[in-house]
Amino acid sequence: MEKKLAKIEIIEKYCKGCHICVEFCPTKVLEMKGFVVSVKNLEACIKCMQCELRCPDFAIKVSAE
Amino acid sequence: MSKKVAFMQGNEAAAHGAIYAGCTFFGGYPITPSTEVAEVCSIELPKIGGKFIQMEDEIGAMAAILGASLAGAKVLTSTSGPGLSLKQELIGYGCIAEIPCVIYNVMRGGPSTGMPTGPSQSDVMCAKWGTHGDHPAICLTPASVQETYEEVIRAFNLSEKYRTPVMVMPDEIVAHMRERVVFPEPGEIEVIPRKAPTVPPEQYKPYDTSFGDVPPLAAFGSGYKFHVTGLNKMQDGFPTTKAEIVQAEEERQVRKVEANVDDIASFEEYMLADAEVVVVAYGSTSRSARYAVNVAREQGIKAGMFRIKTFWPFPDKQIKALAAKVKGFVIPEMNLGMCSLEIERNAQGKAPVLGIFRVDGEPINPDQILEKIKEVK
Amino acid sequence: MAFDYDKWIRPGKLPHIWCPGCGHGIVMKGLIRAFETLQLKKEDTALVSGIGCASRLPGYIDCCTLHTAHGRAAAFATGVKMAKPEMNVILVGGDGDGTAIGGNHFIHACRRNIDMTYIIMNNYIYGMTGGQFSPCTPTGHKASTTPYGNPDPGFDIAKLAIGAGATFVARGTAFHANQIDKLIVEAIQHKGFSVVEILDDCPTTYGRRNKYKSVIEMMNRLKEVAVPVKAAEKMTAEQLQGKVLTGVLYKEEKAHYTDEYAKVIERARAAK
Amino acid sequence: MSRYELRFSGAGGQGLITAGIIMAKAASIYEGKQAVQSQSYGPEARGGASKSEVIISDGPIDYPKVTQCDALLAMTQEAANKYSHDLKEGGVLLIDSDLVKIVPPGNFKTVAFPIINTAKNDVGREIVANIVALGAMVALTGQVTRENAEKAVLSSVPEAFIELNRKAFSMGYERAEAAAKG
Repeated sequence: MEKKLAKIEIIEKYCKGCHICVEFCPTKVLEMKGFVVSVKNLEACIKCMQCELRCPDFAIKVSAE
Repeated sequence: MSKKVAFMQGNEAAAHGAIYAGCTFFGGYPITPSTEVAEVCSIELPKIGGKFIQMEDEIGAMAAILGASLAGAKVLTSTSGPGLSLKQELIGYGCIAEIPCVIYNVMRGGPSTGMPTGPSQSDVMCAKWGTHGDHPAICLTPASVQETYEEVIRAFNLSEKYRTPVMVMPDEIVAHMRERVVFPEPGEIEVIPRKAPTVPPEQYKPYDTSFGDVPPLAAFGSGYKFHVTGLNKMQDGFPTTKAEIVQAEEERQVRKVEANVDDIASFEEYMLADAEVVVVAYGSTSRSARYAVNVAREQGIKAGMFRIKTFWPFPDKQIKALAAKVKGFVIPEMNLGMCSLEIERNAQGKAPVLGIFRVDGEPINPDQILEKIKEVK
Repeated sequence: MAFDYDKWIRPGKLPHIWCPGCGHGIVMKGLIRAFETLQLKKEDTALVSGIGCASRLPGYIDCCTLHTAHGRAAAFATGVKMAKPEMNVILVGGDGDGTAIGGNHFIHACRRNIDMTYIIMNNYIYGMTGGQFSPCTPTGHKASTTPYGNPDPGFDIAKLAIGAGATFVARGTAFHANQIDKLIVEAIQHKGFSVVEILDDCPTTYGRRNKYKSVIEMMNRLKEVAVPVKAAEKMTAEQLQGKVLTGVLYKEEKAHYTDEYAKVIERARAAK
Repeated sequence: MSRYELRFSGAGGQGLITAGIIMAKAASIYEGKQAVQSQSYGPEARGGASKSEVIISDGPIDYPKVTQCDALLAMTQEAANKYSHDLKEGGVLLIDSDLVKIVPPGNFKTVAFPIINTAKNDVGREIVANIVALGAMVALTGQVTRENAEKAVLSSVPEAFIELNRKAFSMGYERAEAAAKG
């Protein structure tokens, strides 16, 4: 069965580059690209939502449908 | 049908006046010599479904009334010298956020604890310059118990009409002496309601100057939602540091009062038509002045009195006009010359200004004033 | 499934003013989730704050918001709640604002047990003025005004609140983001004065002075020190050394002020 | 203008403030005159000396304090010594004869009777000495009628003490009348 991928939306103008999402992602989905976060490995996402919950800047939206 | 009358103190009359004006919230902190206001409010307000709260300190009391006013209530606090000093930051908040409220301050000796039970008139400058920053100031100085009742009503009206804090400042003598009060019937004295918004909530801006210098104020919990801050703000209530907006808003806040001096300022002219010596007085001191003027007239001296009922905005125009035609001013006041400075500023050297300054906790008696009247040549 | 925070954020107000890595944004998200869970009506919800970084929060939230003077949030809010008891009144602010200049209003709001919720973001420092020590800065720590280490002992906000009479006291951390909304929901539902302390981080003015290499290190510290009250029950005193309890620390059903004042009105009317 | 100035003086706790208020109320509310009452506050009002001033007039009253006293009640020696000097020529001084042993000299009419003792022994309660004194002051000053003053007394005291106060007032009024004649 094909795995349904999460949709991770990064709102770049809100991201302040704090690293919290990158560091605390249990499956290392995210990385810093310059000062802003970006998605490195969407396949690995387990939709735990921790990045969205912990982003202080409203810069990450994860949709898991 | 005879009207309801009572024999009461200025402080008690103030509380009853507030209730006539529609006050439904009192927040205060006990301080001599103003506590009777709180005591009467604690009895009377709950009877009409209003609220009385004794806060933990003077600042808290000022904060509570501002919060309650934003939630739609007409609000009052009472205090005296040290309390007025403590309330100053939030009086400024009331000015910049444009929140109607009435501050009743009984003037006692100072600075600091000073003479808690002695009369004084030394808070009149604090009423204008106490809080930092440019701001409008309205301050009423009643001279009798009846007038205290009526001026508190007027204070509420001015506060709502101009959306700004208003102070009523009797000296301790007026606050504590007892006289007859004749209570007006409902409707006999105009009570001005708060100007509510006419636009739907989604279009509402708390400082929308398209409605003039005094924008309507919605109440929290009435279907409107908006932001209030003590920072310099834009018309929508959100903070700004944009130079032209800050300048315009600051000027408007002050203009609300400055451009309406004729509506706000009130005074009494007593035997001024041919007066050569004018006693300028306010509060209880004006009662001694009237006595002295009467005696002076009996002795053939052309004396008169200009009684200041509204200390701020100051009656500049009237004093300037008097200065041009009189031989001199006599200013009795229970401080070391606060009103005198204002008179000198307006007299511009055209007439001498003789002060009687008393800060010993004793009233200025008519003899002292009469003596000074005679010194004007 | 992404949570729709925009429903509660005022249009055009983001990005917010907080520094990179500051946990205040995490707390704000928790607050929004709580509001949404409770389906609060914006027009009937007042969010009141004092002065400081954390006190800027109300400016972003679409409801009746009141950004007052330094330390005075609880006193303003008391006026709002008394005048309109049917409103939900929520206070937010920092540790300096709430426990130093606003300490008196804080303890008396607790004592009255007035039905409001106070969320204190405790980052142990005055951030907005550049990092002076607060009543919550731990002893020995550095701040711009304790260059040789802080000689003062710090407040325990939760103990202070319980001692002063608050009837619901909880603690969470900015790291444990998924707990924040749950604590706030319970606090708002509680009848009486509820306090939620959120241990927070200030990487800019506190972290750097106290040898935290990064935001991550600060977040990890919050992760390490936090022990849920349930877990703590099974731990020894030795194991609890240096730890901070999280979760609902205190809860009591008790008469609260707005109800009690309604009774005053009844008695006054009866005596008329 | 018919300005009449009264001073009620003595010790804190003697009820002199209340006596002054009732006198002024009688004039202002029941007699149709104007009246102002004021008092000293502060440490003086807590156990030490006590002073209540009343100005009564047919017209508006400007200066609310005593300038030259028309009638003085002194319930202690100290008060008699302190305030009798600004009593007008031809004015009235009422003293408690048990408490003021040295009668201050002056061109005024002094009336003395044991006020506190009258309250204690003849009325039955020392606490109403102030109302005995008030009754006496009403009789001696003639500023308000006996009926109006009594109305003011009765409207100012709790229901349960109406009779006691009525008796105290009458006793004071009559004792003063008798003492003034004698």
